[in-house]
Amino acid sequence: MLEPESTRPPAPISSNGGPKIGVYVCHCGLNIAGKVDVKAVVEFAASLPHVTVARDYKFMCSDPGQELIQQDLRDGLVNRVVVASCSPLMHETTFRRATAAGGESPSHFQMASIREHVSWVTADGDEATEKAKALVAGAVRRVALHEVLEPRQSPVRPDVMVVGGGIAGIHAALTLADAGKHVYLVERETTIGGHMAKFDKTFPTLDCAACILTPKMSAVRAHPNITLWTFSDVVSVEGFAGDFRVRVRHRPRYVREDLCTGCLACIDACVHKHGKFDDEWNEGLSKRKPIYIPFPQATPPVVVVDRDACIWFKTGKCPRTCVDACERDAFDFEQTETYDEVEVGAIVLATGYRTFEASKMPEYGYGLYPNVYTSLEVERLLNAAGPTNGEIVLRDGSRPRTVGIIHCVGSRDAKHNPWCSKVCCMYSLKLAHMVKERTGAEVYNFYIDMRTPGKGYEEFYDRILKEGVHMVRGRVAGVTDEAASPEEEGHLVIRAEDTLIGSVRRIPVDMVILAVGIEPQPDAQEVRRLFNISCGSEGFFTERHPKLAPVSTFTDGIFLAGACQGPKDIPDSVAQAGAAAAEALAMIDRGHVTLEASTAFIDEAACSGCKTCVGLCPFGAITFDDERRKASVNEVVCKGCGICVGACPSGAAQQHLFTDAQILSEIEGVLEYV
Amino acid sequence: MTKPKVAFYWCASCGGCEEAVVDLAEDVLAVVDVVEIAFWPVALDFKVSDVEALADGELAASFINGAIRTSEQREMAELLRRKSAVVVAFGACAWLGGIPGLANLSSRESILELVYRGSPSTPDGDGVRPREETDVPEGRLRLPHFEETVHTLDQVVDVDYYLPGCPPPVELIRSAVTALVEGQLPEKGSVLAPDVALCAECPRVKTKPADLRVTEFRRPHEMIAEPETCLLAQGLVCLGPATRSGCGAPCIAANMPCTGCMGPTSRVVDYGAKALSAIASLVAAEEEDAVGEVLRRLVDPVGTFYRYSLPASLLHRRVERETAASRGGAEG
Amino acid sequence: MMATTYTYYPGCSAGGVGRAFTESLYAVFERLGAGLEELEDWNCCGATAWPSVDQRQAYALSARNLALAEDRVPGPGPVDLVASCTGCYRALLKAQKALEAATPTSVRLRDALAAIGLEFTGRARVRHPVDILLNEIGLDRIREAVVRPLTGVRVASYYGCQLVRPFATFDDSRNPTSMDRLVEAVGAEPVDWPLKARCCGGSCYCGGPVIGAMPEATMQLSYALLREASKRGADVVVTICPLCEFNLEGFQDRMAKRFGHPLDMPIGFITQLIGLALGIDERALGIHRLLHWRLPERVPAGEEGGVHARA
Amino acid sequence: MSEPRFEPRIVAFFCTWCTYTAADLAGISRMQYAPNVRAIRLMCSGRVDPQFVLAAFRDGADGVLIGGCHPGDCHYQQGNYNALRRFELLRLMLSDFGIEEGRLRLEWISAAEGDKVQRVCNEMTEQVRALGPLRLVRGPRRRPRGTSGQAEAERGPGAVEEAELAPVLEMGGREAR
Repeated sequence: MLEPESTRPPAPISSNGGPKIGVYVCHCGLNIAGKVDVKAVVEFAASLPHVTVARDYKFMCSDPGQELIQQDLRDGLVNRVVVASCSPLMHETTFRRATAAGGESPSHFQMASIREHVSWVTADGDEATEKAKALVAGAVRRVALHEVLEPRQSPVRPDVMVVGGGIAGIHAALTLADAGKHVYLVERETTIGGHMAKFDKTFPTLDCAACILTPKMSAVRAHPNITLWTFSDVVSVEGFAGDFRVRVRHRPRYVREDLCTGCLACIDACVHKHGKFDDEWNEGLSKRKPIYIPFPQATPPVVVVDRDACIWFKTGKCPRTCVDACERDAFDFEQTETYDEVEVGAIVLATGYRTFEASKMPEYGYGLYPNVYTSLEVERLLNAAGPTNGEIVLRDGSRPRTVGIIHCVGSRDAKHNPWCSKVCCMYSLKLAHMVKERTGAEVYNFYIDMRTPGKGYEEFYDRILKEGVHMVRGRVAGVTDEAASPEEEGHLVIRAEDTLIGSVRRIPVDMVILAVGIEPQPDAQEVRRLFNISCGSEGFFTERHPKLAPVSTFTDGIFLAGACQGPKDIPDSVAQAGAAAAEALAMIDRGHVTLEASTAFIDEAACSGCKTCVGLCPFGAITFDDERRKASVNEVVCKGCGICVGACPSGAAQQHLFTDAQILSEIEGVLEYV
Repeated sequence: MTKPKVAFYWCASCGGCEEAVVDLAEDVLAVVDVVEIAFWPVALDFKVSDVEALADGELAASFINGAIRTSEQREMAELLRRKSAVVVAFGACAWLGGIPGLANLSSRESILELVYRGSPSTPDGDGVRPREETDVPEGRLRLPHFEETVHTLDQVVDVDYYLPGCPPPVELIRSAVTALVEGQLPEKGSVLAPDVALCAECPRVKTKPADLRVTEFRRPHEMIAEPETCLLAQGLVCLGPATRSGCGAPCIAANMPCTGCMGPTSRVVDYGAKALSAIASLVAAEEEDAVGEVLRRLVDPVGTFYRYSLPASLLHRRVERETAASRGGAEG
Repeated sequence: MMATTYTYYPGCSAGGVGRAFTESLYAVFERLGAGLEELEDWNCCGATAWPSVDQRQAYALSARNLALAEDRVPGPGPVDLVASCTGCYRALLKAQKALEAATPTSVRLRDALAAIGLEFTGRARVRHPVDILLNEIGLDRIREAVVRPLTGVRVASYYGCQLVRPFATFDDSRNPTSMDRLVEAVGAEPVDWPLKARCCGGSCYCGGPVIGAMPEATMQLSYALLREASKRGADVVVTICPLCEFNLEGFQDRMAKRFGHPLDMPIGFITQLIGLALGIDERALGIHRLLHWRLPERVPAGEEGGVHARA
Repeated sequence: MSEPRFEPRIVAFFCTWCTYTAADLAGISRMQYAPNVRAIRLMCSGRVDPQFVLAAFRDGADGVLIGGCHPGDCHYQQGNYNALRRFELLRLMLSDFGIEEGRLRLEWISAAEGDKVQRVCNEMTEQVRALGPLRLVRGPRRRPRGTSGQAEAERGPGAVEEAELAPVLEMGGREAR
């Protein structure tokens, strides 16, 4: 009964013989030293308990900076390291490695963020210095209690899932499949191809989009290593890097994919003699039947029945001429949703974008004036497989003689999207060229700035200029049918300031094309929750680092490709898709991932078996042994949030690198001295 | 060989701890066989001068119960500390402040005002309050000073061991005395009770669901609890998960939830905060308003979570905004 | 229903060029069971040339009015401060936003208020009468109160610049419709026209298009509005800004001469139009102060008159 | 004007995925804000143990800020809900301790909301400044053994025990810095 207390916190003084803390204060050039009195922080640090070395250096993250730490460790001057520099999210890994390279456990390290949290956000130098001291004291106090942790590893499954079948997803899938990995490509539309499949030509080379895309689409379908699931979406993702369990829902087409040959006889046979429903693929510019295929090269070439439009589904009374027309007996009106669950090691997200909703800017008259079009609509008009077989005609069938293209619609606009959509200048030039080529119309481009950075892009702009397309530099104020002069009667008038000649212009046109910008998918927030990654408030997925980890996310094992991460043109999307595939391959071929260090653990002797923690774990990492009445944490499944630790009423649960004692000491530290 | 001398003393307490010693029943005789009781005002006629006459450290052990509120208690604690080799904080009040410690929710002034003037049972009179010094023909009478704040014993003197409980369970007292006599005491500062929470010895623990989510808290008087099922699972705020075991769960046996008199385990800094965290984590709701709705039924959170430990808590006492003003009033 | 009383900020134009607006506003609100109580000791809103000299001082002027309004109406609920002149409305609203932001300017403004013993706690909300009519009183109550529906009268609502810009608090900044909905509620027919929020040139008139700073620019802008309204078949143009009203109404003969096109467009305030439909006496509505006002012969319901907005 | 302005000290517990990242964003965007908030990084707001909040008050904080991901956005799915539950009960309890509501604040700040970090830190600093110093009678540092390890023995000169300083603290509290 009176034996010593059953549990002791981890001995503060580890096997390496008592804490000898080295504090290294980084100048970060002038980023820190320009505001914080680095010398004062060093002097202060030297006065703190257990601090044996306090130094400063211009750039701690540089090789000589890291070498300072390693030398002190090797010389036995220090056995715990505090670096006061940038955010731990920036360089914690760097300095942990340096600590390890110096022969010390990488967990004997703590960082104090005196750049992002101090020098960059504090106006007054003295106040910044005081705050920096407080944060350093917190780090010093806590690192004295850090325990030795061995890095743990977990194996990686070789299969990969790619979500989204646009050009980025297609390219990533093919790259991975060519490397011998099995790929599950999930696309929610009925065909892969994405936005690119809607375009007629691509800038700046003006090669035919279909000619370069459809072979890749066919390759996906034919590839032995690719399982293609269209009309499907991901409904749940569990697990962690190297071992994800993904559940995919397949929506019913009412036509069996394994039997349909894409002969389209059923469409001809449908009781609807003509299209009656808006054809989404053509942006509503044409009508389709209840049974349809988006476009001839759709992949897979399988028809789909629109349940909401089909007479059989609506009334149960239809001769079903479509079924009779099918030689393969592919129809199955009883089809329901089905599910698949697969285990993959990595996931590439290539969920793409949507275009700006032009009716949000009523001043441009979209939806008000019939001859105001979005660029995507014009892409369909230009497409030989589109609603007008490639003819540029107005709603009344006539050819426009003057066309105005308004750039930056919804982009670079404080009221709408502040970002540059990156592709609009180039595609507007492409549209200008094609409209002029096909109709001979006078074309006016209204731009704010002409942005053509890219190989061959500026040359393309030059070419369009020489073709005689008019360029008006200035933001368009509005599109109106108010005629101020007889010449304007019966036309749409584009009002814009021409900043190059310094006056307001009114240019009457027959057709207005709105170069709508790129936006995140409307369900981006749900998707990122599903995959547990982050995104900006606008909805573009956040990369782990904008420069150094542009295709990784904050969740290991999930990679980004294409415009879901931000506006991108086709070359960039393909390049990024290749990079994402390469990152996934690197992870798979390494064979293992390093697991979260800061997992929770339960001191078995101290556990009373109250089960408070068990139900709180979002990941089911805590199991309860009814026999022994003890809870325990599966540290492979644990993701290290510490919810259970915060709740454990008797302190039996703790979290590595975030023990109660460590955090309480940090609290004391940030308050005690300054 | 002389028997080791021991002292028992009570400070701010109810007397229950003294009862607990008496509850040793015939075992008291066994205790008296091995130790000499040098001071036990409740049971035996000793005077303070008897203690003062002892040499420093002459007492093998002093068992002090009750919290420290008055100058007399503080002086006695200091005296016994000086005279004792070992001081044992006996019971919840001495260890953590106990029920008297809840007085830290009120200021000294408001307590005196209520007791001597404001309370409905105080007859209208001249509003006199006891004075610390009164001159009478026979000389000057002195009353102990009533301090602003209730302290735990170890906030006043160095304490070697703690016996938890309100009062300490007989079994633990017996073990402690035995260990003392046999020189088997553990490391200084130990709490002489198992360092694991009460659920470990609760007969109902297996009926507690692993994913317990509470949608409505209830108070013991509002229901008759089902006698076999985990009380938390029935919506009663049972603090067993946060409280040391060693008591044998008598409250649970009486179908009443644990109120936490055995105090926290060694790994916990602030009993109330930890108990609060565990209870809050069980709330089923997720929306702010809904969470508030469930928690609203938790009447008197301080009294619930710090019933026995307010003076030992991190916050120690209620923050009095008008301390200076109220002090000024007290002098008048 | 309990009558709501709003705190009213008249501003300098209320007794001058906007007198008819003020009169009709009071009359219409009263008829609809809403009270207006003039803010005691109000001062200039600072919309004049102040902002270009010192934005903070301009804010401080408006801030005092907001704080006065809070001071006048006991808390804790919000205080609606109704400003009819759109210049005042915008200036007050801008100061409100400046006070609400967590910026050094806000701190300075609060310090300035403290120096005169006032405080802005965030209760004061600047509102425009159109906003109140639409969102507080409501179209239903207005429809019920109509005794003389203006059937067949084609009304072009002119919003001007400051009601919806830069802050579009209750309407779209590019395609506002709030007045059109009020017009519809009193039985008249709104004219859809693309120039309803286009500049009238009032800002550069500074004493009239003839002697002002940029007479030519002003004349062109105003003329385009009147011409388009008349082209779209409007019988009257109603507005909510004393300056727009003055500018559009006062110089029609000069514009006619300058552009060689006859002009005789009735201009009035939306509150006057509503007042007429509610059967309020013309004199109480200040109709006699208008230069061109007249309503057309009623067009029998069901028949279409005038040119349509869209072919 | 000679009296120095009271500079409150605020301890913040930020989850690493949202609020701490947002604070980094505020830094990268050079958004200036009050230097009074000292952030402690946790993996999740669900790790916030009410003991941390009380310890911060005890150790001299005038305010405590908890920052987590928006509801539904937690990197760990449930952590912020747990933070909310504990916060709500703690808030109820703190009022009984005479600690004003404005001294404890819970904010959902996503990784993209650097400006919200700026705003909340500024707001809270002003709010706590207006409330004045907490003037807690600092509970004597009696700890169950082992909770703070050897750091306990190495307490710096700034540490004050109630036993010695209680009268001073009760009368005036910490002086304005």
